[in-house]
Amino acid sequence: MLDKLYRALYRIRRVEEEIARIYSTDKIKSPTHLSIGQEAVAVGVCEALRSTDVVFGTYRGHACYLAKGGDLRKMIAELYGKGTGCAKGKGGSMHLIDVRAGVMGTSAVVGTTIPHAVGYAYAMRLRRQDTVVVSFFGDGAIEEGVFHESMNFAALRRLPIIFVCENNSYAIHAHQLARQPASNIVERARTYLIPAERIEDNDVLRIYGLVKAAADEIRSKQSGPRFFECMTYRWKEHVGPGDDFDRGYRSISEAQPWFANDQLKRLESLLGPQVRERIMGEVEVEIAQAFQFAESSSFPAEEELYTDVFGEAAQWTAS
Amino acid sequence: MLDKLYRALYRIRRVEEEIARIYSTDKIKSPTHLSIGQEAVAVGVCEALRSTDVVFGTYRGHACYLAKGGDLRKMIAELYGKGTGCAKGKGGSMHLIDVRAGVMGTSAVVGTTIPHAVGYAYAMRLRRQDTVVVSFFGDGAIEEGVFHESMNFAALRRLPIIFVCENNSYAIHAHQLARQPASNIVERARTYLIPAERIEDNDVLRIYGLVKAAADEIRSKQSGPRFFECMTYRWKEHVGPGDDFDRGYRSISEAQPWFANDQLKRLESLLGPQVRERIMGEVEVEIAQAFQFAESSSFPAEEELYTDVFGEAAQWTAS
Amino acid sequence: MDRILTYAEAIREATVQEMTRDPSVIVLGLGVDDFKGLYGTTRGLQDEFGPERVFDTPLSEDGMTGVAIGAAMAGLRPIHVHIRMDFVLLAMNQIVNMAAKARYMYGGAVSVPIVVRSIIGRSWGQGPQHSQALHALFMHIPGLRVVAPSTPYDAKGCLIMSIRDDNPVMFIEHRMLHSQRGHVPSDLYTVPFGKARVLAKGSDITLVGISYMTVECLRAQRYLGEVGISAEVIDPVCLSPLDIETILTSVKKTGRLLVVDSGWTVCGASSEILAQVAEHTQGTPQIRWQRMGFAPVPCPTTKNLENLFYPNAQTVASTAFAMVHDNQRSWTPVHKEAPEIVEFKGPF
Amino acid sequence: MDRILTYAEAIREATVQEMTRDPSVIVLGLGVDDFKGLYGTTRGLQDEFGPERVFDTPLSEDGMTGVAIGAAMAGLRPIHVHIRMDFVLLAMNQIVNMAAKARYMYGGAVSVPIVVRSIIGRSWGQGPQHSQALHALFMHIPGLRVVAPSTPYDAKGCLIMSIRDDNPVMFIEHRMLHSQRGHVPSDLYTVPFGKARVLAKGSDITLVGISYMTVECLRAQRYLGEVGISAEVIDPVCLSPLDIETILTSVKKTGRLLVVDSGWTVCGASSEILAQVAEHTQGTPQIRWQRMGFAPVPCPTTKNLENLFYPNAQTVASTAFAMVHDNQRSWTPVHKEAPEIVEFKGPF
Ligand SMILES: Cc1ncc(C[n+]2csc(CCOP(=O)(O)OP(=O)(O)O)c2C)c(N)n1
Ligand SMILES: Cc1ncc(C[n+]2csc(CCOP(=O)(O)OP(=O)(O)O)c2C)c(N)n1
Ligand SMILES: [Mg+2]
Ligand SMILES: [Mg+2]
Repeated sequence: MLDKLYRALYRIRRVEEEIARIYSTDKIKSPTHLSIGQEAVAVGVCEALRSTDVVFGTYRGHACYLAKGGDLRKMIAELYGKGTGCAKGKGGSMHLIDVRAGVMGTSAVVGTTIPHAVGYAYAMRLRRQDTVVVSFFGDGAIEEGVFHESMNFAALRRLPIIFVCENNSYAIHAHQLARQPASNIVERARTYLIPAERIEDNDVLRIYGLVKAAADEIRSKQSGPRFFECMTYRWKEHVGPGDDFDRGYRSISEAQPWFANDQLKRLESLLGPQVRERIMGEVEVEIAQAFQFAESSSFPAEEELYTDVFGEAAQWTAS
Repeated sequence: MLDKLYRALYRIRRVEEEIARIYSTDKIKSPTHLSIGQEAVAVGVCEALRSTDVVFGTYRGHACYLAKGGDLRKMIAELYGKGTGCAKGKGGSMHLIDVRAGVMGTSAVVGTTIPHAVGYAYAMRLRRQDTVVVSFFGDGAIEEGVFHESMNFAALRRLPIIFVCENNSYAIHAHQLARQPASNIVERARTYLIPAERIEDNDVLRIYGLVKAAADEIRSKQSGPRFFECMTYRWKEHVGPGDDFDRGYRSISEAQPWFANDQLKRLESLLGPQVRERIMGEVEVEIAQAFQFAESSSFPAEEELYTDVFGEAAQWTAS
Repeated sequence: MDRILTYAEAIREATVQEMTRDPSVIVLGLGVDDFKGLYGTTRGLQDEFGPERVFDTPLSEDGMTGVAIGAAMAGLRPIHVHIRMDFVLLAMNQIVNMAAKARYMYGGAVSVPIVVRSIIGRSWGQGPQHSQALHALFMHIPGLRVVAPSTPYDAKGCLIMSIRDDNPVMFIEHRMLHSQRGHVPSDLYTVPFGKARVLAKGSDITLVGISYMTVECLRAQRYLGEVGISAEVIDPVCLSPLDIETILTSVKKTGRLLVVDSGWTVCGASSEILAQVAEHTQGTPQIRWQRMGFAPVPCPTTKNLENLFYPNAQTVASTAFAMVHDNQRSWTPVHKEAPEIVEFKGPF
Repeated sequence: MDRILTYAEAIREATVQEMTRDPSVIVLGLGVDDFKGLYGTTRGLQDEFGPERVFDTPLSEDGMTGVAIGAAMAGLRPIHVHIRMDFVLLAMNQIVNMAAKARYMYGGAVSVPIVVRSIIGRSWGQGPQHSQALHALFMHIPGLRVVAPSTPYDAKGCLIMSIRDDNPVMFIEHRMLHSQRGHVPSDLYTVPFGKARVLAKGSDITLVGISYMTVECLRAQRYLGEVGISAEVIDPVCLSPLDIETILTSVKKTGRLLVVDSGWTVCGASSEILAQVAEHTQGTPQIRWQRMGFAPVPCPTTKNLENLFYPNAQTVASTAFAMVHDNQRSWTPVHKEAPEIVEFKGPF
């Protein structure tokens, strides 16, 4: 397990570092939100899921996409705007999807995918499938009314969903306490009688363990939703590849404990050097290939402007 | 005080009974939602306010409008669609307003006036006025996301507002527990650190006392919002003048304790017969005059179709 | 087999038949399970298909629209019903930012086959917030289908089409149509999107009525017939995609177009139809065109102003008469209030 | 005194001057207090006017719009800023059901003097949910003013007008306009609603550009000049109320109308303008008209498709050229990407 978690963390970190590096070349022509520092949440959660389980994420969605098994080559191609991208280049970094891997989409409008996850869970329950659905969102998203509407319905119908709040204390440059009267998002969930837990330290093993237990319980007991508020920290600026500790809205001293508690380093230290190096090597090859794939792919043909607007239910048009 | 409360309760009850009686004549040509049975909440709250305080209500707003001092004649004229109505006939029963009395509007779209009350309170705080603002809404309205958005902002900025949830257990024909996982609306407020209380028994004196204390505290200590969940019961059908205990969604036995606990009867028994009869007599005259006023008023002139769409800030057009 | 059904019954029948045929069809919305049954359109459905497939929702239009979208992504075909279109304004973010765009922005990877049924229109002093017809807002957005059938036949066929379609469909019903009666086959059939219907043939002027306004246009057509004017009446049925060909063919024949909308005119369906006709017929000097719709104000509640707010058979006939006579003559038929408007006093 | 300012600076200056003059003016919105300052338009305002009059909000577009409305009812004049118009979809209920209707449905008893500033448009792969221009949705609704100034001069004057107006105003800024420079008087002045501007005189064709498209129309006008075509360029400035007279006068002179919108065409501003012109000029066979706007699809993120999605100076010139030559000839100027588009890579 440790090596799987390590690989997942390392892979996401390195992919995003590469994205950050390449960003200045303008090959990626779109706003891009990095998860560096927050990978433990996506990894802890997604490793605890089955491949048939489903996740919905946000515009800060690289980690969630990759952790859940999304195709790396298609992701990089998507960022490059290539026709081989997971959304044919039409979506870009903020609209990743990989249905095969159970990544059902990420969206640029805050909060919008939360009810989708609930609706997906509704369908799973109706169909008596034991899929567990996860909804990822930030500490800002919970200020949108739809968050409450979604929790209320999920709790009312006892749906198989795990809500995961990635609380990095900021929405763009505004601290949580400048937007909410208290830092108590778990409490909101509890008023819907949803069992809710706050994990303070970005601990990937703890997240993994708790989510695994929750998913098992949802599956075995058909119990209702669960909620996790995962405290974490964004190392980079809100959007783009740079650092922004000099911009006045947060201090590097606030970040230091999070740097020190880097889950990647932590697992690194728990693994033997051989395992580590094998994983690093494999991942680096994969990443190089993915960027190579993106580079060498073509932009979508001009006709693609007009495709994918509507789909046809071919089986019915005859009737 | 008792006589004031009694007068207010009696007046609202009798006005609505008259509305119910007249409704079958089709003089009121618009959906009308009666508060019969729920008057104690509006009365208890509004009697605890100053005339300069401000309330925002819902489409079930007759009680709130009258309790806060809204002009009865203009209200009945409004229901009749007359040009002398409080909204010139353009609004009807669901859009009562009396700015002079601090009734700042009622709306037909559930939940829409909640943030208005918060915004009004913001303006009062900014202007250093000691106005207290009250927002009335139902147990259904709290399912709308905007309720949470409004509470969050009011709590964050510690605004001079009292939230009053008139919990009559139903939204149209759906019971609260068919819409929410638990009956614990006060708990929602508490997660915003808003002091919140649930009043179980429609007790007009208790409501009055608690709201008065809350308003005093807001005024004297510039403290933040307060929340009251007032359990109450609607005697009539959701919309229209009839009874509906035969429609299957609720039973008369559920209603019986509320009938027995009628606050109007309760206060009646606490007052001497002379006081009671004087009040009754005065109120009946006022009501008769109000309906007479409505009857004899004219419908708005045809040109009125096009007025009140835009207003002009006359003082500025010169610059 | 053809029978006479009301528009409301036709909608209910389409729903029942599709739910029977396809277990992925579900119905949700405020009040869909209650005894009033949304003008009867959902009455008894929950008894028939159970509370998992037919359910009332909390008062959460935005969230429940998102729930429907998510369920659709998982393979269900939700029909989300709103008793008033005014409430759909709460769900614009999900409809416009997600439902209309999901397929495109995810490169074709997902479908969002939801039907958003919403009821528009006049009746018994609904007032400014309970009567709006906002189909134009949805016509503006690529990725959405918008249908507004006006007959029981089309109501059934369009609803079946909408349910089976793999895209988000805004299905718009005028409250004054629910009681209209007409032939409805008992079997399952679809009415295709993008095909207008010529409801009455005529040679002097083309009346295009949208939703309930087709009923008033047909009445106007009869009034006009009495004064020797032959009006052709067209119902676009589907507003997006719009069948401009059928309208064009008619206008080229009659030389006159009057578009009558059950909504506002500015940036409305009537402006779009007029603009398309004008684009396609430029250089044809004899063609005349005009629009009618709501007065450019919020809808007043009081009856006498409300009567002025809406177009009706008389004002349509009178406007058409003036157009046919190059505004040189005027005439208005005697005003008779439409029976469905007189009769309706709820339930709401 | 005239100085050269950017459009963003003009907006900021109008805000500062109005806030100084009138203590009831407040500014709220996500990020209005941050160091990026919404493209500089709100930079430093909080330092100057304090955190009670200039404040960041929670992520609650619907609720905060309601808060602004309530504050306006209490006598404040809130300016609510949205960094992207796409997010305003969350506030449609408050804007359409309350702000636009409050005065009317309350019989004139209240005013709702709010300004909703929202930023539209293209730049650096904003994609389907971060680039929409939805002014047509608001034009459709009576009770709202809709302005979309395209020059720094008008940005300042219109914003002052919007703040002082007693009605809800949708104030629309295209992201690619913020860096545009122009003369801006330092004193306070208002640009009245409902007055279009002729930005360039011409005799062969009338180009009406909406928001940023005026910039592209002016470029097109220069290209067309090089091939001997004299184009008149009109900026409506205000979309609701719309000054159709100025456009009509021009079209009657040039005989040709090309409306170029920074939005979709169906039920859009361009269809409304075309419809009104067509209504007013019926029977004039020589007049030609056409619309351009977004491709009828969600906006793709990848650059090569995005380039096809938007009209630009070249496609406008080429379309105008064909119109002037009755579609008998075609020509396209060499494609040069607009400098503001090339240069912009954030901050977002
Ligand atoms: C509805 C909406 N409002 C505003 C924005 C602008 N915006 C983009 S990201 C963001 C902050 C979100 O914060 P949070 O949910 O905590 O996520 P994080 O970025 O911290 O991962 C905001 C306000 C948006 N995209 N959507
Ligand atoms: C946004 C919105 N959704 C739905 C409706 C339809 N509707 C009218 S009243 C009502 C129930 C409201 O219940 P509650 O808030 O408890 O108030 P009550 O009627 O019990 O006083 C509903 C759903 C509406 N008016 N507005
Ligand atoms: Mg955050
Ligand atoms: Mg209730």
